[in-house]
Amino acid sequence: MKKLINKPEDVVREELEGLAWAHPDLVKVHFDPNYVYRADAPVNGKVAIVSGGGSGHEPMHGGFVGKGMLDAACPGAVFTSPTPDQMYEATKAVHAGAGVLYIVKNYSGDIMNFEMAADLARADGIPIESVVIDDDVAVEGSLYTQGRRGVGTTVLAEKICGAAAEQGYNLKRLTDLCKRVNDNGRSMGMALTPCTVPHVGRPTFELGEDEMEIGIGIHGEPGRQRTKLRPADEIVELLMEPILADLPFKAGDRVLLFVNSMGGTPLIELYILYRKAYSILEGRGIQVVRNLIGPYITSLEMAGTSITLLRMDDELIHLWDAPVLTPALRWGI
Amino acid sequence: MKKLINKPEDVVREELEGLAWAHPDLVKVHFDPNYVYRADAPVNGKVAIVSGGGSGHEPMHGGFVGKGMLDAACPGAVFTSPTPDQMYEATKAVHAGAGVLYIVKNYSGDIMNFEMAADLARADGIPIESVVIDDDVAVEGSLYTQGRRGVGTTVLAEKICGAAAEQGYNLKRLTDLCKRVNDNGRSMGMALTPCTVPHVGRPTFELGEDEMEIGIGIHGEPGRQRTKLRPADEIVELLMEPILADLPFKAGDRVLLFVNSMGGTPLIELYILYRKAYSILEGRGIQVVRNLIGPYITSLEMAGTSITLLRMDDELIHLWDAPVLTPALRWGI
Amino acid sequence: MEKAGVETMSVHRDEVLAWIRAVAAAIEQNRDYLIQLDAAIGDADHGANMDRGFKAVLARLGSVADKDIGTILKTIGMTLVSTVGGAGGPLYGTFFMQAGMATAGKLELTPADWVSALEAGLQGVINRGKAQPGDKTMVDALMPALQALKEALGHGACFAEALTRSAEAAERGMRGTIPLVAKKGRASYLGERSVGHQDPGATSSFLMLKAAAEIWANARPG
Amino acid sequence: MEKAGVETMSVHRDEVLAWIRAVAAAIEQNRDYLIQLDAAIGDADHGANMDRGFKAVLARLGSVADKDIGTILKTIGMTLVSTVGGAGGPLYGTFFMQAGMATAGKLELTPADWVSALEAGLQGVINRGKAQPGDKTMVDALMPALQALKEALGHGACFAEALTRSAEAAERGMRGTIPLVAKKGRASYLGERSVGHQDPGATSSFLMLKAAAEIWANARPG
Ligand SMILES: Nc1ncnc2c1ncn2[C@@H]1O[C@H](COP(=O)(O)OP(=O)(O)O)[C@@H](O)[C@H]1O
Ligand SMILES: Nc1ncnc2c1ncn2[C@@H]1O[C@H](COP(=O)(O)OP(=O)(O)O)[C@@H](O)[C@H]1O
Ligand SMILES: [Mg+2]
Ligand SMILES: [Mg+2]
Ligand SMILES: [Mg+2]
Ligand SMILES: [Mg+2]
Repeated sequence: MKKLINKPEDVVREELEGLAWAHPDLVKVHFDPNYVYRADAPVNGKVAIVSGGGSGHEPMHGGFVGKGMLDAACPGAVFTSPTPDQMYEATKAVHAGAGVLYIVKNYSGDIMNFEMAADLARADGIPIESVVIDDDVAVEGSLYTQGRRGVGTTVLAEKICGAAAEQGYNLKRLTDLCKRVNDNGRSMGMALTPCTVPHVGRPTFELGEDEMEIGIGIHGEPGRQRTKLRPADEIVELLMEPILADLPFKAGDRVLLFVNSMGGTPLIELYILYRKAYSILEGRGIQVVRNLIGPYITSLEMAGTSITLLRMDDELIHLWDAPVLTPALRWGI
Repeated sequence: MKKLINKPEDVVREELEGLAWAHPDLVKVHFDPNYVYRADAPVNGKVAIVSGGGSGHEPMHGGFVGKGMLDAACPGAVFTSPTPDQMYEATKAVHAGAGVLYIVKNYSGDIMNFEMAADLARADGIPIESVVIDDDVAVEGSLYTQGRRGVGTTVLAEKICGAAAEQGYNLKRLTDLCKRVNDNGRSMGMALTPCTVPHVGRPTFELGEDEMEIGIGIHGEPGRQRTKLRPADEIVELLMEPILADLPFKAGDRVLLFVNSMGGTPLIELYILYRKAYSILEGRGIQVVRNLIGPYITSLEMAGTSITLLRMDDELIHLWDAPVLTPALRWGI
Repeated sequence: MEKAGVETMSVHRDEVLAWIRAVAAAIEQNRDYLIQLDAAIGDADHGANMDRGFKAVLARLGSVADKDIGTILKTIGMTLVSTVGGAGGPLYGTFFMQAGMATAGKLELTPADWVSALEAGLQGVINRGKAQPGDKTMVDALMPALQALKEALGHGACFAEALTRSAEAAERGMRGTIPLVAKKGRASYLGERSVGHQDPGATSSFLMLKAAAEIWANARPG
Repeated sequence: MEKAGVETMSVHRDEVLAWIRAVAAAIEQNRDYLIQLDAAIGDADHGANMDRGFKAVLARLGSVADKDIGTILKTIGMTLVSTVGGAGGPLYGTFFMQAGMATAGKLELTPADWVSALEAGLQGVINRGKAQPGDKTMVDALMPALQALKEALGHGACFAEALTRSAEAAERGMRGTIPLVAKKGRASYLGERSVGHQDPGATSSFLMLKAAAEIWANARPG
């Protein structure tokens, strides 16, 4: 295992200390239970937004805490959902009287832990709403199964809802907005290499020099299928096809195109992918009105990419453009 | 070779097309000769800043073109200095009557190509000044050798000088400022893995599972020495020691701490490195007044890091904080 | 005479504590095995999560060693909830909390007490996780284990005997998850690709019941 | 009689064009070898850069095939400057541009013309790159090649003969870079670690002079 870390069991704590020391003006970190929260929390009158999940997806979620995005983020162990006490304590720390929205990715662990936290918080009289993000078209969801994973759309929902909360949306309106973002977002990912969970010490799966995994999630799990490596343009087609067909996205739609690195894929490759994705959309008469390109929802050092399309409207565009000031996303301030 | 690319010979062109399509509001890209330039160039009355170098270091330099940073960037083939005609044409495209500053990294190829371009531009009556960045303490420079490589300080110099140019510094003052940034910046890097130049198809060097290269540059070249892999904290000490001793940085100094990913190292590890670097500085009474953490000057998909320390003063801090709006760096706007 | 046996057979609080220590040891021993199973169809953390959780339980155990079994089991559940994380945390946490409520105030467990503890725990897991038998989860080990326990006792088997049947059923249930397509948990994202792999949660559940059968074996008559 | 020989021996424009084509072919053949050499102590692009440059030269050659040798060489130099990049681009570009100025207007090259072409080219490389002999650069192949050429001609060797000596000297110079510590170019960043590797630029320079010796061998007297 080649990583710039110390002891595997110290990875999360040390990373959080680094985050806290790097951005004291933006975030504070509480340890045991672990949560990252806005330096100026609680922000009066504002609905607070709390998210969380396993570590290993940096900058998500801790890097998205700050003005115009999250009030708190609860990082679990690497790829492990955080525990209810983390969300419960974070909720109490950021609740400013207007209720709290939980943005939860659709993993049974995340859902159950956030549910237990919500029960505890509600028992304290804190109004809690939860929205579950499930945008991964690689998973054929059904009533009887867990349904789809929550991936790239989570980042966009956190930015957009964070802006709305700043603008005074109440809990109900914010919850509906978050559901609408989820309903209009679709993602799919692929991997060129596996990743290595620190406490495991070996890759979570093996891939040949000429193989790739299509339809992976963000936890180093294998994908839906393993195929021969293909040129970037063909890979983009493999990802875009199911994304476009699922909503479906139609000519005339305005979209935000999010090309994400799984962690080990450099920017030069992301722009090559963006180029192809953009031309596919152009060819279908779908207008790219906003974009996001870079490593925002990662799987440790995994080389690979995920593409997320979010259908936009004037309200979403306005909220996307609103100022944001976090360690990982910043504009307008 | 596992990369998300199409044909190796198309990598640079396709990446530039992606960049142009992603940020039409910020940059334009001219092909043949290739250069990226500000969408609003030439910016009247302002000294123009042109940089460039081989591709494979994204976001440097193309991602730094925009308001408050570079007026143009000239990307060569991967790891290959651009050619004089690129800089010459870029210079003519962005020159706004106040002269042009070339920010050049200290590689014989870069220097000679920029020199030839400067000769051509001067022949057209365009005032040109060049500042060569040579901040890599891993290289023991001497009068008789090439001297030190230009690495991390380049990014900081481009941001700071870009802000100064916006604020009306004339060519002479801007040149002196850029030299001052170079004089006060020191860097050192290391690699956990090599990288693969697309047209080569195999790694530029081999590293065992338990080995690392200390003192690498940004062109996939081997470093000064190969040693056993160590814990992150020890690696940070290996990099910080020569950096601190070289200037030297002293108690009471105010610094910008830049922890950079070579491309394949994810943010979670950068924060672990930042944590240690910060505590070393704290222990020496050196105050970290600003920081930059992320992949800004990379070596394709190489896993590894470089640390840059820049000694700050009020003027540099003011210029660092000034608004910047580029594809890769943005704040205040 | 067996009937008589049954009456006399029960496990004391100290044996319950011994069982928990045995579970912690079994989890530690099988940490990498559980990680491996989870790596194949999940995210390679089940072993690490459970091990972290039961180490925390061991640390907490002393403080409740003199309390009733219900309090002990509830404390274990709360500890697991706040230290395991993932799906395993809330599920096993709920399992032990419910089992604890079912055994409130008791200083020893009769076979019937153990049945209701297991019943309450399993029901808690099902309420929390909404998994059905056959979804390729821990439920596929716990449910047959409970059924086998009841059956054995119903047929007059002694406690130890019944615990062994229960553990065997859990093992069969665990192996039975191999051919299944996962419908709950991370493995469900793999669809057909989850087939051919044994479920990690079902495996950790089997380890717990196996530990009970072994540790409480001395509850065998004569 | 050799002297007389010398007078008659000269290469025509078409032979110069043939030489350039031979150089382009040699570079293409040795592309990966040059990349390998550059990977060891540089950045693995010399072969690709030179190959890209000389392919551009071949494309451009037709348009100047009817011009004088000076114009042809200058065009080659300008093409290399704008297509090779790296250190090789300005250096070889300058080399050919300077060689072109030294042979302006000529339709054929006498041995003396070739000497001054090489001399001008080498001087251009030195002015541009500031390398000294022994710095582990192309200068270490070019300089001895020029000296050997002059000596051989001075001792009355025929042109072909002298070209062979010149190529041999270039080869020795090239091999001589192996034990050197690089003082210029990327390799210099490696310090002591650059020892034991042959310099890629010296190698490409040798290939050019070897091509000249082979292609112009027919300039040997009847
Ligand atoms: N909804 C559910 N109901 C019951 N058991 C579940 C459910 N989801 C997951 N599990 C169990 O949890 C196990 C995985 O636990 P663990 O790896 O600790 O959590 P995670 O899947 O979040 O990483 C699975 O093997 C399965 O037995
Ligand atoms: N200052 C210099 N003077 C003469 N030759 C040089 C100088 N710097 C580099 N070279 C030559 O250039 C060669 C490398 O060329 P190339 O790989 O194309 O450029 P780069 O080093 O920029 O990648 C070296 O092998 C060396 O022979
Ligand atoms: Mg997990
Ligand atoms: Mg080069
Ligand atoms: Mg798991
Ligand atoms: Mg080179």
